[in-house]
Amino acid sequence: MGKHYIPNSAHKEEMLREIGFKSIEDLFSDIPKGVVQEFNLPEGKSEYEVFLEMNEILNKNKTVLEMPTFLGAGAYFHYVPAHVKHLIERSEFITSYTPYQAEISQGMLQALFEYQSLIGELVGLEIVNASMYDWGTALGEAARMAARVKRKNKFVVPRHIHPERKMVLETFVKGAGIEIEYVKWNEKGQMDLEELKEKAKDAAGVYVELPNFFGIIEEQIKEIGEIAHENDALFVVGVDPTILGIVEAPGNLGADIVVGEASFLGSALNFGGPRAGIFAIKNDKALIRQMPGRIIGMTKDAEGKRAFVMTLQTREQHIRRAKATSNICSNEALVAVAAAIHLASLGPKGLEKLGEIILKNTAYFKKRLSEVAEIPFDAVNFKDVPATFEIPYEVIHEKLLERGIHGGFYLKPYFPELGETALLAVTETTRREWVEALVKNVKEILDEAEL
Amino acid sequence: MGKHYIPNSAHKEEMLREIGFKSIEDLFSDIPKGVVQEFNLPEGKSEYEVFLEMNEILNKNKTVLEMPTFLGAGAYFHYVPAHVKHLIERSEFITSYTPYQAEISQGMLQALFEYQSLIGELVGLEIVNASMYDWGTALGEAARMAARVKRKNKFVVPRHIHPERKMVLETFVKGAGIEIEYVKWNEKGQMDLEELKEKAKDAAGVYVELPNFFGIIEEQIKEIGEIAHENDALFVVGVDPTILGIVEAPGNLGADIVVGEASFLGSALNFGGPRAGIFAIKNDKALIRQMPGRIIGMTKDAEGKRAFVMTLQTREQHIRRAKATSNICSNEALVAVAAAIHLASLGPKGLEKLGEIILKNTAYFKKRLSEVAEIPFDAVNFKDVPATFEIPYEVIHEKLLERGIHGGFYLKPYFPELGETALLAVTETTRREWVEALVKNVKEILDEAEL
Amino acid sequence: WDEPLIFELSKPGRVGFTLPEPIEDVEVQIPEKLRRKSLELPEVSEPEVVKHYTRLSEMNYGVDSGIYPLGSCTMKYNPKINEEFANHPKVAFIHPYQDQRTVQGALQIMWELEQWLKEITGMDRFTLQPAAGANGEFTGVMIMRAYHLDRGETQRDEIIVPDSAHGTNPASAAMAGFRVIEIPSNEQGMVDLEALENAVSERTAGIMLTNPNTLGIFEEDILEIAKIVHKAGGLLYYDGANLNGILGKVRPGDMGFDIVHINLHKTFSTPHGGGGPGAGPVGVKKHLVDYLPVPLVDFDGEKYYLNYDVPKSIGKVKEFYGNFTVLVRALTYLKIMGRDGLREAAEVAVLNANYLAQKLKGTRGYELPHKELRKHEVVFSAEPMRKETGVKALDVAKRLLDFGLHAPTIYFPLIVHEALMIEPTETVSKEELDAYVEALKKISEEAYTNPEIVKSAPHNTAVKRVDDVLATKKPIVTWRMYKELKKKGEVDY
Amino acid sequence: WDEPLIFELSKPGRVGFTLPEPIEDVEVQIPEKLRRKSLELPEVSEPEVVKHYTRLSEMNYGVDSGIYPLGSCTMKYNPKINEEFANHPKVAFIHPYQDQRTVQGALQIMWELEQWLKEITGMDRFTLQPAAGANGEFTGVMIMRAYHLDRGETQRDEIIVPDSAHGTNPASAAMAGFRVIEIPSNEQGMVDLEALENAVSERTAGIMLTNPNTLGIFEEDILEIAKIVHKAGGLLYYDGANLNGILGKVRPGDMGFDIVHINLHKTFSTPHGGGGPGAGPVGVKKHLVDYLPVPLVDFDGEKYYLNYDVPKSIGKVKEFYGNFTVLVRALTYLKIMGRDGLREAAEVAVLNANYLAQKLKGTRGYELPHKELRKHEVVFSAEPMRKETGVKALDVAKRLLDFGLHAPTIYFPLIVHEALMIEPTETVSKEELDAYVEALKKISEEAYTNPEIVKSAPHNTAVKRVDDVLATKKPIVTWRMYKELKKKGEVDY
Repeated sequence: MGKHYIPNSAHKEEMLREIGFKSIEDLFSDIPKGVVQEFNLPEGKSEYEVFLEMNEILNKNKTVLEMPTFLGAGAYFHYVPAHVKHLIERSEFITSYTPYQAEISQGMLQALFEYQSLIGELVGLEIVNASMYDWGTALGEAARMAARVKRKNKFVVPRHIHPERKMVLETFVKGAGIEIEYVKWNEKGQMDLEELKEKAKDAAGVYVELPNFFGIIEEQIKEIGEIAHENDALFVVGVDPTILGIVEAPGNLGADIVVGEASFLGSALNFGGPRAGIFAIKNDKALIRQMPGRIIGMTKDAEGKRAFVMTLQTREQHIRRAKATSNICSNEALVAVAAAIHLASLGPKGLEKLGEIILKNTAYFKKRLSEVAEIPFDAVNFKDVPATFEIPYEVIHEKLLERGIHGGFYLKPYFPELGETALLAVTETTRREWVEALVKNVKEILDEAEL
Repeated sequence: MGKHYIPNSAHKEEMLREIGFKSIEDLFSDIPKGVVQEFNLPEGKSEYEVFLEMNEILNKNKTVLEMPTFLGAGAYFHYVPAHVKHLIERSEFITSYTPYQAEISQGMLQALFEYQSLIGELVGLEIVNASMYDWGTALGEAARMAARVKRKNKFVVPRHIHPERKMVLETFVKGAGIEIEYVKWNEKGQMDLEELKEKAKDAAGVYVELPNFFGIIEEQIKEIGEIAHENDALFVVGVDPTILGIVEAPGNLGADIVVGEASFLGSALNFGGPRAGIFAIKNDKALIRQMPGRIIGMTKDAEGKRAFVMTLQTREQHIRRAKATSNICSNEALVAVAAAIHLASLGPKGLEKLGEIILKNTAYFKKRLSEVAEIPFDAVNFKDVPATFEIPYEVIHEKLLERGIHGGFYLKPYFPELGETALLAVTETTRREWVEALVKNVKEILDEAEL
Repeated sequence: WDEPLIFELSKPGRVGFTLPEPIEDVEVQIPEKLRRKSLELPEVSEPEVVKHYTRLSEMNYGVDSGIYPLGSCTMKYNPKINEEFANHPKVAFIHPYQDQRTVQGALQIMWELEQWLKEITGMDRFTLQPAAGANGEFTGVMIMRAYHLDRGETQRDEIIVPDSAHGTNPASAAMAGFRVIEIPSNEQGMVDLEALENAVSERTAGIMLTNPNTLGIFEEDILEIAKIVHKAGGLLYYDGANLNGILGKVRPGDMGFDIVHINLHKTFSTPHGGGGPGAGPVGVKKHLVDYLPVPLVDFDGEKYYLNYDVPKSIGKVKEFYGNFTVLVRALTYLKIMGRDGLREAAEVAVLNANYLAQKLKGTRGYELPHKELRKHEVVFSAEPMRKETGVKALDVAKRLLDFGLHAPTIYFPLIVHEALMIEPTETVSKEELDAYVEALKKISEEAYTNPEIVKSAPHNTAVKRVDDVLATKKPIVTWRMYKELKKKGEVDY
Repeated sequence: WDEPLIFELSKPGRVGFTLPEPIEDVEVQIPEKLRRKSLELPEVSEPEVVKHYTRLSEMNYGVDSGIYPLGSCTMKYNPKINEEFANHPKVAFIHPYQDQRTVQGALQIMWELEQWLKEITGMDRFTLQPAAGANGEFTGVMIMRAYHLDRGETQRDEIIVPDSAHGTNPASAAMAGFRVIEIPSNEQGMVDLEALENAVSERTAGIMLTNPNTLGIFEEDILEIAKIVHKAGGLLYYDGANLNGILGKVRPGDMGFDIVHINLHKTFSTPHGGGGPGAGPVGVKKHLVDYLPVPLVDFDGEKYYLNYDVPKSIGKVKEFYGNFTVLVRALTYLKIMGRDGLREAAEVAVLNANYLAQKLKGTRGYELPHKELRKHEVVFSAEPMRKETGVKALDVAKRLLDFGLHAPTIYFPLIVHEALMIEPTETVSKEELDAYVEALKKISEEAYTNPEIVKSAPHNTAVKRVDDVLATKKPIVTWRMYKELKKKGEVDY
């Protein structure tokens, strides 16, 4: 029952006596009597019993290591080098809290400063915060920030935004009275600039994703940014950082704010969480004042030595309370540090190579997929590839699963006009055998269906 | 190919130039030319590929978590609390070496001093070394030490000594010209004192195990020690430390030397290794000088502060070379520290409770086993229980395995007179369902055999 | 020691990575105008990366380093067994969109955790989605919003918050579009009932309360408060930051709260990770279940499944299903603790806080305002010390670092001047409490005899007192800003 | 800081464990005379245990802390991926006596590792059983013994060992019952061929050699040495401690060695664990395979199995099959490195050693005796410094600690006075080498200007110079000895 975690459990009498209390109940005498009830919960168990129990539960999961899996759609199976996990599990990092006492928290502070710096290099912007909860919430905050900065209440996003992010965004802006406008995609599966021009009028911000939800590298990023700026809107780019070894930094393509998902570096799939939202902005005083989240800054100590500290805290809720830029307090520091360690290990060559591998694997995969499905858009894909099948995708999914293969993400519920289309994804972890198995089995399933 | 481990791989030219060499081959010019050959080895792989490969290999193992397993016979499935593993994996511990530089190795030195101290308390002796390789090699060294101290060349052990330890012992004494004499067991499966009295004459040492190889708690430890001492032999007791919460310290039963297996605390099964040999002796100058292995001592530093250091090194091979007490240099320090952390966590109550649980589980198991087999000896067992079956044990083993249960250790190859007897074991980790499944299935197998 | 920035360790040509080769060397090009031109990341080898971050870690204080009595943060010991499951391959390698038949274990963990939380808080349903306490608060107030709008009560645009509340409470309320009405505490340090009566109206959407509150004081009038707010048509929101003080003793649901959030990283011992990931599950009473975020996790007696059928749902407050690894840790903890263990934790947490309070009380310079009986934490005021010696709460905090101890939360709650907010938790020993009191007494002595040593503290740390004013005046938040300023000669550090 | 002993943290009543209940509360009694009377272990809770050993770990220097150039110990970076498999459930939870069909993975790992080691060393068969280098040496000399006895050459009772050899070589030979014949090195630091010629006879069982030797010098005459020993009927034993210097470049088997041991914890990067566990596999040429310990691991094309059919086996040198987790780590490392990586490791290890040698050479007080060209390590002599300033190798070593650097091996090999034996390995950077040379130069400067600061070093460590003479004079090796002495007032620390 956890007494092994509670050193003074054995000394209650002694301590009560020392401070003049008679019993533990005296310490709870302020609780209104009628309210106290018995708790209907199991008694505590030994660590070994819980070990067996948790193992038994977890064994009901089948992992992507146990079945070739072609799921992406916003969560990707990347390999995390062992040293990254080892380092963030160091107890000094993982068991610490927000570095309020800078003098004994230089390790976490510097690690987060390095995270900010690495992301800054990646996205080509100078101001980066120490993380948001995830890409979706970062986007929500970006929309709110755009509205605050531009004092307008329209935020324009592509219709082919990730469904998770779409839902988060909508919840985040509700209270602020911001309206989301959606822009359709063109025949290349990219944002339709004509419609954008229309909708960007009066917009506080315009948002685009790189790659977009269809896995397509939007070619007209710069043009979209120009349209945003022509309409005095902030240009917000959402980015998968693993593409940034081969694709230009959004900051160099005109982005005012970059959001994205840091956990694609340094974190496992983890059933979708924890993640960490990237949030970076241009070095512009007006923007900085409106930026949400915690920021670590470099300064010096009393002896002039370089040191790190939380900074620009006047934007935050513990000082500005109801007027804070955001309510975010706990962030995803450790996930950010993991991303930093992974990024530092990759370096420029590693990140470029990672991008190249994924690009090539995706191209190869698309070619192979085209043997059994139609690829609706002619564009360059990264990780995700939409594929349209001749028979209901649910049938294919079901039969693949029976054969120990997990297919992709079914798009029809979100985009009915795409028909029997699923989003299938690969990364650097995808093995040739897995692709072979997929194609072979889909062929068989299609053949069977024809009979 | 591992360049990520080799920082200067990229700077070879630069460094060679700085020190006036032309090429790497210059550095190897002293190797006789004809000798160099091509190595027929695979090229290096990425961490991810090796991750997949090793996982694939390891998945061919079936663990004791995946099938109820009743193997003991010198290796036991104990549960190791997670914090023990966490602490010994701290890189400052695991990546350090023998603490030659005491001033920056106080952590490991103190941890090993604590190991020695905890074992000292357990076995009731004052001098403990910082570990041998395992119980078997500790026994080998004890026999050699007894011969050195007593200047005699006979060492008496029970016939029912563990077969692994027997083989190690025999190899260890071969070069020293020591003869091993074996004493039979009596009807209670314990050492026959009459034969011992005979064989103890001229012995340098007499050895007994607690519990013995049949899992039986030898009742006459004290008497055996007295016989040893009457014959001017050292009394050596081999002990499973997990019994010492309920059984008297061997030091208090007359032991001059205690050996045993420290890895039963703090270590997983690990397919039988690493382990760590306990080696403890009475506080007697003549013995200390002859004791093998490294010892950590308490002392003070230049400012009078308590400090720890390797001590009594003049017995060791880096000073005495061919005259050293033993050739042991690397030991099993980390395994010893794991045992110390586990022991400290258990404390007196935990170790007693652990002993009680195992004792009760063994008694329960014996009772249940007796439903399907004959128990050859009437005695108190701890962990291991010998059971004699009506049909060839190999048949039972085979059929159990088909049903996902792993039986015990077949004794016939070692002790043919015991017939179709196997040694089956339980510990605190054994679940009631596992025992039920075993008994039920053995019953069925026996029933089938009768048909 | 001084550890350079990872960028400063870079030497061209070094690699710290390995990657598999592409399946096939397919020809494929990024459009020219989008191609990356340059990328200035550090080039370092793996041993250097490991040494660098190992050294940084050693410049950081965690729960395993010593007492960490940060008030309102519940820095309790984080059991290592929890890490074993958080890092388990069956957790790491599952994708959130996997067919639900292949992630029954994950769903079972979420479902089981919800059952525990329901019983612990007295709520009827939970979402595990929020990533942190504040994300939970936002969820909660959005549920309030949806509830009132759904009932056509569009005028309810005010949320009441006591002046002792966490800063996130008003911030969350504002984020959801509410006006924040702050009410004062009474001299006992509790909600002033009269002020509350005056504050409620037909515009009241609800009240956000922490109980025990941020002074560590249990709001004795909680049933009365609930009555007042409910009568006015408002809802009661429970900020679970301080749940550790009443765990297993009394339930928010039984006190009248309609919505609750729990900080798993506080109460249920999941590690704080230097600021996150945490988790802030939100529980509600029956009448609010329909507004919870999607998906919920349900069990049909045979299998667990994600339920998206929540017609009035506020939508999503975070991608996917929450910080799953945090949920795994919390469930592991709960199973080991059980009912008896949870109550024991609360009892000893409260005992420890009161023990510390009583031992420190009467020490010159520190004052114990408000009611004496505390729950899991106690707030002292160093106002007398400041007045008499010029030594401020900040100085006391910094001086504690010299003793190898972590400082308490300072300057919060705002209603206590020079606040020192101390929450020892149940996982520290009597000796550690005694040592902490001793250190605070020693500092008091120093303040009155040699105040300079306190004001210039810390002295024994890796860096001396850090200049946070300079950090704000001259913000340097990335390597690229630093390089630029350095080049211009504008920084000498 | 000062960390008390775990015994000193004890407070009666505390528990740090959880245990399941017995299956049934069966009545069973230990015989009265054997029942435990008392047990004085500490009583501490889990958070205290974790804090205690975390703090102790922080008082320890490891490879992840910085350069660790302990000569002959090959303290290279220990990749973290290796730990992942060493701690894998499929490794932790398998019993050594499991039916071999259920441990095919484990056997495959051993089999594969053997294939790598065979090819790397040019040997025909390996045992993975020995737990450490010295255990491997013992295995090797026991094989020599069995071989000669088997051939009826009972008179072969001498083993030749150069005076530069590791102390374990003569100790191992003696353990196996051999007389040790020590032969001197020549002025180049290599085996003196004439002395060798004179030493061999019909009593020669073999010679034990390290190549590169402990000076880091490659024994150029190795083929000649082999010829002399083989001609005399002796065997050549290769001490693999220094294999890292020739990895992938040349094989002991091709140089004429009959028996080889490898320190996996040195050459193949498994962690040293504060002194162990290591692993010392032993390889032999065809004519010695029959003497290897049992069991061997074989593969019949379909399954792996333990082969106990080794008729002339020396038996066992350790329980079960060796330090299995160490074997897992080594195989992981080998797969990642591959042929190209192993050679690269040796090349850079040798480059680093020579770089350091050349950079330090000429510094006042340090002398580089013997041949200049080194392999993986270099031995300097501080004899000039001692003579001129009184500063000894020990002082230099202690002063290095003040720079946050680990000292080299000192006073070994015995043939170099005031030896400083430096082995940087391939996993340190040029900057680290430069910093090490700088520190040694600085110390030289200090020795000649302010020798006291060196003689009284270290100054910046957790404890000051430790009194090892006192430790020997007044041995205190357990808590019970300490308590006793403390009670008697015989210790003040």
